[in-house]
Amino acid sequence: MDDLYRDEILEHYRNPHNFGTLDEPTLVKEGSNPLCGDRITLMLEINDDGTVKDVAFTGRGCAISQASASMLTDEIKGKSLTEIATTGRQDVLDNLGIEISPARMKCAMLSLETLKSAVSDRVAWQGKTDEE
Amino acid sequence: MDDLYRDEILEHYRNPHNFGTLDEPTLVKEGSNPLCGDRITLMLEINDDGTVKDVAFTGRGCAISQASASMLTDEIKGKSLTEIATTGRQDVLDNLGIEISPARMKCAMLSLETLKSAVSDRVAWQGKTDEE
Amino acid sequence: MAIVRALDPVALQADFPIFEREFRGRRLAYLDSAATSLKPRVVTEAVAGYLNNYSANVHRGIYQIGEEATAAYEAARTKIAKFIGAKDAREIVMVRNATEAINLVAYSWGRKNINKADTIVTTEMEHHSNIVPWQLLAQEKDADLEFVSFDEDGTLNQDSYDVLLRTKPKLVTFVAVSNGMGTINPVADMVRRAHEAGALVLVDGAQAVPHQPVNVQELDCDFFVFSGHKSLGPPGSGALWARREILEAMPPFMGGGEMIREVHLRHTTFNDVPYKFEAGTPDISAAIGLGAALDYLSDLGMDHVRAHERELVEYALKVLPERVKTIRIHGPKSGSNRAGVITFNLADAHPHDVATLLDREAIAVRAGHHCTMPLHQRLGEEASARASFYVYTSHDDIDRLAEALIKVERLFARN
Amino acid sequence: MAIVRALDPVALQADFPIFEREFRGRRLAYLDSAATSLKPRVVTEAVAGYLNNYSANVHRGIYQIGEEATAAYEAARTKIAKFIGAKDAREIVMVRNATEAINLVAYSWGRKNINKADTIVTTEMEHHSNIVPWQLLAQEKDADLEFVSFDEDGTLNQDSYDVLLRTKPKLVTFVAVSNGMGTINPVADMVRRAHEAGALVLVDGAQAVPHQPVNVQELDCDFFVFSGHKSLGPPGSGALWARREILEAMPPFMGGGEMIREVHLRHTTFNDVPYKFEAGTPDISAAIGLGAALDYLSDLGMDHVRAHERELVEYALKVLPERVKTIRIHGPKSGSNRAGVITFNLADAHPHDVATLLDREAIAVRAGHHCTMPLHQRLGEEASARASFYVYTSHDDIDRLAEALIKVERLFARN
Ligand SMILES: Cc1ncc(COP(=O)(O)O)c(C=O)c1O
Ligand SMILES: Cc1ncc(COP(=O)(O)O)c(C=O)c1O
Repeated sequence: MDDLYRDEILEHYRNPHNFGTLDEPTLVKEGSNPLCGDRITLMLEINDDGTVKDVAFTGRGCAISQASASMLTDEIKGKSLTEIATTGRQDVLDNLGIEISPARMKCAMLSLETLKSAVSDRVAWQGKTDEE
Repeated sequence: MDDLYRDEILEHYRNPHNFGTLDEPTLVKEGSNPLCGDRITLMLEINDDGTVKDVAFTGRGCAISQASASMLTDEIKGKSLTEIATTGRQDVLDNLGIEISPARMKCAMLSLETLKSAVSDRVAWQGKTDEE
Repeated sequence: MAIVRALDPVALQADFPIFEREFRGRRLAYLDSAATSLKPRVVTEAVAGYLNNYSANVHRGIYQIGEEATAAYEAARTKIAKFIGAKDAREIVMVRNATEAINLVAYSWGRKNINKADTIVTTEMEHHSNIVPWQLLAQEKDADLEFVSFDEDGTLNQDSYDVLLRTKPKLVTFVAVSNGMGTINPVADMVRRAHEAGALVLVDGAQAVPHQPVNVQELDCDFFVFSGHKSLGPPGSGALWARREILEAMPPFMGGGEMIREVHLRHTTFNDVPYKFEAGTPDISAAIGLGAALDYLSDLGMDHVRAHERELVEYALKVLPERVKTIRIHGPKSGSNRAGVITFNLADAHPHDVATLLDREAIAVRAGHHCTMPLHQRLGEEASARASFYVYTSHDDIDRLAEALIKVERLFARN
Repeated sequence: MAIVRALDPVALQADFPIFEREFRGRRLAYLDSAATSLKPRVVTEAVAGYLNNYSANVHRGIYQIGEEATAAYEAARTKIAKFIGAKDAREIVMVRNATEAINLVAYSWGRKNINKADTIVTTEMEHHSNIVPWQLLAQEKDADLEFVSFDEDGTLNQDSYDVLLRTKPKLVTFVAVSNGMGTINPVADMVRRAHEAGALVLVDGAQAVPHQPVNVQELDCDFFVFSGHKSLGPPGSGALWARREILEAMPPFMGGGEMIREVHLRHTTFNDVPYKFEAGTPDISAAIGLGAALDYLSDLGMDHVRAHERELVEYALKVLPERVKTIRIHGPKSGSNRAGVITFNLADAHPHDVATLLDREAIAVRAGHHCTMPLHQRLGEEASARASFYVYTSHDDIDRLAEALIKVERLFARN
């Protein structure tokens, strides 16, 4: 049993990076996993040049969802929204570096999917202002 | 195959007894078999003493339903409604004298059930007049 | 025979355990496949495999057999999607049978979209399952239900269809293939005209999916339904297909587990399609069995299945009237627009008696109205007998049928 | 052990083929029977027997395998009736699962009898399947849906129930046994009080039928539902029971074949109960499998099943807190009113992680909300882990669970 969850995962779970809220978020997005009840709230502060100035998340969940949120939020800091758009499921799995069974995939991907939908809201909204 | 339907059954089927209508029926009852669409209309003329003066039936159906109606109507002539009430499924099967599979039971019993419900209508109706 | 058949029914019989049984000393001539098909060994094995080795519930178990069950169940969904040419497995709602699928559409889409004085068009050759749900809906909504008639040759009267389309129906629905007469309807053409008239179209594919290639995208219909048990699969399996955007706009039908996103005392949000329409524990074993059945059919090739049945029905249309003097066969006169279904009456023997006497010869045919009372009313028959074919049906079965019918005729002859 | 158990789970394991499989070198400790049960060999054989040897449709075939299929299907109905103490097999409607049974009542009885401002009473410990259908109905009819709360000890608050009964609800519905906490509710007493208040009562017996003796006439309820797949039967089987006169007064739910008497273009008359509610080809194989499952359970004796599970849950309630330091077990503290269900949280490990890690030890438990989100809201937990027992569950399974949980605790300890 002990070999499944690497120490790094447990470390992120116990002390998640970027856990908390932002005072002036540009984007706030909630995500949830209907099958198990996991939830996450993601906040992003975006620079004028479209790069991520700061990011934070709250929410309860399992080690896998917490660790992946912790690692993902670390990784996107300073990146542009376009770069974020190219982040894929494999990146999340690489971060975790452990075997994720199909039933746990939703746990692993919750933060990524919430991030993606935050970014696409933003892009849709920008598209709209551009047109108007 | 030939041993299943006795000649007598086929004879009743080809030339059913009491097939037709009555001019002055005391009771008229329709019956149908929802699974296969067989129908029968049964007419009874009842004497004042409660015995069957005449009986007739119409309707299309298979050899088993036609033969059992033909035999049953023969049998009840002159009988009282009380005697008729005691006629049972076994009597019908005895009349037919052949093996009836469960799926064909409804065919065999259609005339009996129509008769029974005609008689119980009559009894209910008489009961009612008595009370009134 | 000169015709080259890619499909050898006698060889295939080895795949169906029931042919190992003896009935009055003979192999069963099963001529009731339109009611339900026999099952090849692989289907039973798939069902038994689930029940014996990984009988977990789906979608929620974080353990090995739960994941195995979910994977097998979702693989069945993907196989169904592929088999009927759906774009996306998420357009497949698993149901018990075609009947449930039609009722699902009537309750969910229908109660939302059909209003007072709206028209629904169906046909006089439908199975009761594609009549009664619309009668119930029309009654509830005070809507009109109209019926396309059919002609002497068993084909839908296309003029009557055009007249009804001019009433601008909201929904048009018809069988792809009639279980009552074997008629193969010109589905794609009828869908096109219904769309031009502004209607959505539901196609009842219960007799199409088992017997011919089907591609819902080519048919271009909006809803499509079928039953697994007529397609070599177990009872309890079947599917509703609908375009994704239509499914997404539909309110839920049954409420319960699996179809929800979040349940609160005062409000509930629903899951994505298709799960929104799959309340409660699904029939996992039947779905897995249907997947195996569709694999089996795909291996045979649906073109070959259709060619085989066309050849059989042409043979039957030829030999039965030649040999059985008093037979009246209903429906299309040619194999080109007729599936492997022969519905008939003998002059002097009632269909029930025909079926009983054929059973004595180990021949199984259906007798009655085959859940198509309006069709029979139109034919002017209270009941009929029906012989229907499938991949395991051989010429020998039809020959046995002909011989037995001759005996029945002889017995019943009014001499 | 000193306690005499009439039921030997380790011996029974030989009847369940899944225990012949190895999972990471070990026998499966299947602790998710509340989600669905494992299946004994006799059930698979009954299903396979139908599929292989007499796979005909029911109720209409005038030939040998049609009669065999009908007899087996109707025998299953009779077995169900007997198993739950119904007066008459005609009071048993065959459905896919408990969820469909509840929806059937909501759509048919509910839409006819529930009007604006009427009240329906349910509870906060219900499965989503006994909440969402009533939410949908209440929304459609503008009726009220009220919830009986439950207390710290996992039992329904009977004062809250009495208060709600004073609103004169038309329908009261509750679980006989909670799948979320194992609570065994005082059904007969609650039914009596509901009747005094003038309500009809639907009992969700999904977790009662598999695990304890049930007699609907003694409970005196009006509707009773359960699923076959939790009772050793295949998925796709289950039943609605209702008093005959109630069933007879109910309008049809789904329309189609089998449920009709006569179909005409402009009107239709319906079949007798229970067939009026069984539209389309039923799940024949699942029903037959359920019949075999109930035979198996009857042979064991439901008293013995309950005694076995009570003994197990008492053992678990004792040893788990002793050995697993950070465990919080929800629900009743005693085996007297608790079924074989242990729902719990560990202080530092999330239930998903618990389930994943247990799976590595070949122990299957459920993690999540178990389709009881309102119950979990009340417990103040987003999710929980659940170990649930059945006839094949042994002390060894619980010991393995305890040991594995200790390992999980050790791994997750915040040191
Ligand atoms: C108490 C209770 N009610 C209803 C259900 C729903 O059962 P099914 O999914 O078989 O319809 C369940 C199953 O989890 C249950 O435990
Ligand atoms: C054309 C057609 N539609 C619908 C049905 C109903 O199928 P099921 O009973 O599987 O729901 C049938 C089956 O007889 C059929 O032939």
